[in-house]
Amino acid sequence: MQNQQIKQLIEAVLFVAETPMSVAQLTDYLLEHGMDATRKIVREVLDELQRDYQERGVQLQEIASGYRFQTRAELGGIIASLWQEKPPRYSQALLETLALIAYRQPITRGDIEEIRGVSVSSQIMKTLQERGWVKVIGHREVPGRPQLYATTNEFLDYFNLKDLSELPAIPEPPARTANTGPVAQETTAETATEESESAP
Amino acid sequence: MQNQQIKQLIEAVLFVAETPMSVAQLTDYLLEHGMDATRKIVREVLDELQRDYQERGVQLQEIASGYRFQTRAELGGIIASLWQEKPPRYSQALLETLALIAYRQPITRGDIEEIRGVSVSSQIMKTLQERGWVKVIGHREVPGRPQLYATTNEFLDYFNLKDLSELPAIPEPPARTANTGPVAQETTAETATEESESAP
Amino acid sequence: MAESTTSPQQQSLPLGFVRGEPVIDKPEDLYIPPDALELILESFSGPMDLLLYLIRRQKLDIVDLPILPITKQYMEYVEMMKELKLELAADYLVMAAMLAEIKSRMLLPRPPAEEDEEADPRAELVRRLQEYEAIRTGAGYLDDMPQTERDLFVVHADTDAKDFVKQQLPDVALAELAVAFSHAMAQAELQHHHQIHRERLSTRARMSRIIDLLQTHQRLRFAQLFEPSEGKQGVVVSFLAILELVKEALVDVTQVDAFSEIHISTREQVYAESTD
Repeated sequence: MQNQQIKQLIEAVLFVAETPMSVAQLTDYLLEHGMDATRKIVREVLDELQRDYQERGVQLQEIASGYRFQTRAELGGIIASLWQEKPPRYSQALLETLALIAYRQPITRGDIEEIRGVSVSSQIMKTLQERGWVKVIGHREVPGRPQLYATTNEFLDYFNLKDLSELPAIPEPPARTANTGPVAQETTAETATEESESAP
Repeated sequence: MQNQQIKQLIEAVLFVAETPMSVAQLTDYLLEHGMDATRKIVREVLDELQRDYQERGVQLQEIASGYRFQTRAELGGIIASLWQEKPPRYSQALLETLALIAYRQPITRGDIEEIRGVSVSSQIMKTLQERGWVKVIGHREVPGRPQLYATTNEFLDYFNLKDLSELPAIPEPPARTANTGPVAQETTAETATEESESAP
Repeated sequence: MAESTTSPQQQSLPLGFVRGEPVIDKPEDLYIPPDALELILESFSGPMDLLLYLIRRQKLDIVDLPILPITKQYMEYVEMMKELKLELAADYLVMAAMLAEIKSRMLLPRPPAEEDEEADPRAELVRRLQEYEAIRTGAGYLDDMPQTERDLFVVHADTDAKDFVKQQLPDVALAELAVAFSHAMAQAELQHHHQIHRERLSTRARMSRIIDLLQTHQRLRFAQLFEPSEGKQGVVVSFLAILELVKEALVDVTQVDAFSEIHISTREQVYAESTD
């Protein structure tokens, strides 16, 4: 009975402890609580526990600093999904920057900023390069020698494209003929397309 | 073999999950990982695990929000001494307030004050709500629309209960004398809650 | 004072509790040191607790509450509390007033015409005492339940699983890219009020390729940039790309003599040579 209790206690303590516990620590702990324990007994109990958990989902593992319970190694990959978060989404700013590089390459950051009317954050350029979709292919020889960006083969691979000509055609910018009123100017590309489609 | 793996996986997941996991959650988890699981299978595995751990230092416990592994209750005192801090103790006033909410929910602060004969300290209500044991579930439709309090699943989890019916019974509230006022409303609310709670 | 730290244990017949500890039997006896008395008085969780304590101490029946002696004893305690300037007094005074009222109603002769149902003046108090006693029992049950952090501890196993967690990268659909582009262009249209021409993609792509080639070959012969297999259209695209690159000041085109070989080099290259 005494032994049964020592075993239960060691088991519980190992599961509760935040750090691995050594044979010496466990023995001291038992002695402090008035239990008749020796290192030999503790070692025997640990061996027994290791055998008990052999085929279980968690196992008693001895590592440098002592013993701890941990999940079975083969399960790691599956269990990982407990912490797997949904992939984040890219911002509209990033997507537009990428689109401009794809459709207007080679292009400088200044060009992108001019078209988008806002400054492009370094973080966006860094993200696109880390993702391997965009690279610097040279400099434009103007004052400041701005870097020229282009898309990569990885970009084509990701979007399953053979080459850039396979990028989807984009709606023509709204026409600005002389007799179109001020409204036509302000319509977005999308509505412009609809208009041209509905026109006979 | 498949079953052996499901069992190991459920065991491991319960040991690493940050919160208790319900049968439904575990089943979904297994299905997501391409395992052929049903709630029935999961329930059987959980039963089996509960038996496996019957005599061990840790046990698989079903509480309100699901299943969790916890230390054997008899070992509590010894294990608590692993930490320097004393386990929390709650005052008689707090326990009486909590007992009133647990046994007589839904209940207003006014009801609590009437039975206990003292005004309820805001500190106590704050502590109970911060611990997540008590929440406001609505208002009683009388002048002033006092808030109605009830206990939560966290309360049940903390006190190692699956549902309120597991609390030891206390005498029913004695009937009020005939000439006391607006009570009828209250009793209907109470029975309604009990009904909905007993339904699984 | 030291007593207050000893661990509480419920007695079989509790008379009253000081923070869960059973209270000594005769607090009104004068030999109790004032400190202890204060401790005891402070420990009642309210007037109901005190009242219940007084009833239980004398083994009285709640249902047939002898209101006179109880009121008297209760008032003695309240007086003590006042003397000790305990803050609790207000709630206790409300109870004192209630007891006094019940007492006076009991002293009044009952009108004979009253119904049987006419309430005993004590009925309401008795009901509250019974309910309070039930709740005290419930509080005791709660305290006895195995509590997380006191009697049992939620356990966790270590896991290397977190090492397997991959940082998920956002997905982008091709259509999103086209939409983003047309959105950016529409914005530009609104902002700049100038016409933006649709460019031949292949020209742009070819421009990138030429610059890419120039990264590895410092100079390229003009003819190297044309791939006969691409046909007439390919030649035109390459030519347009070169013109565009010159226009954008990205490359230099040099020809030593008329009809001699034309060379393409990056501006950078020219710059580097001239400064050497």
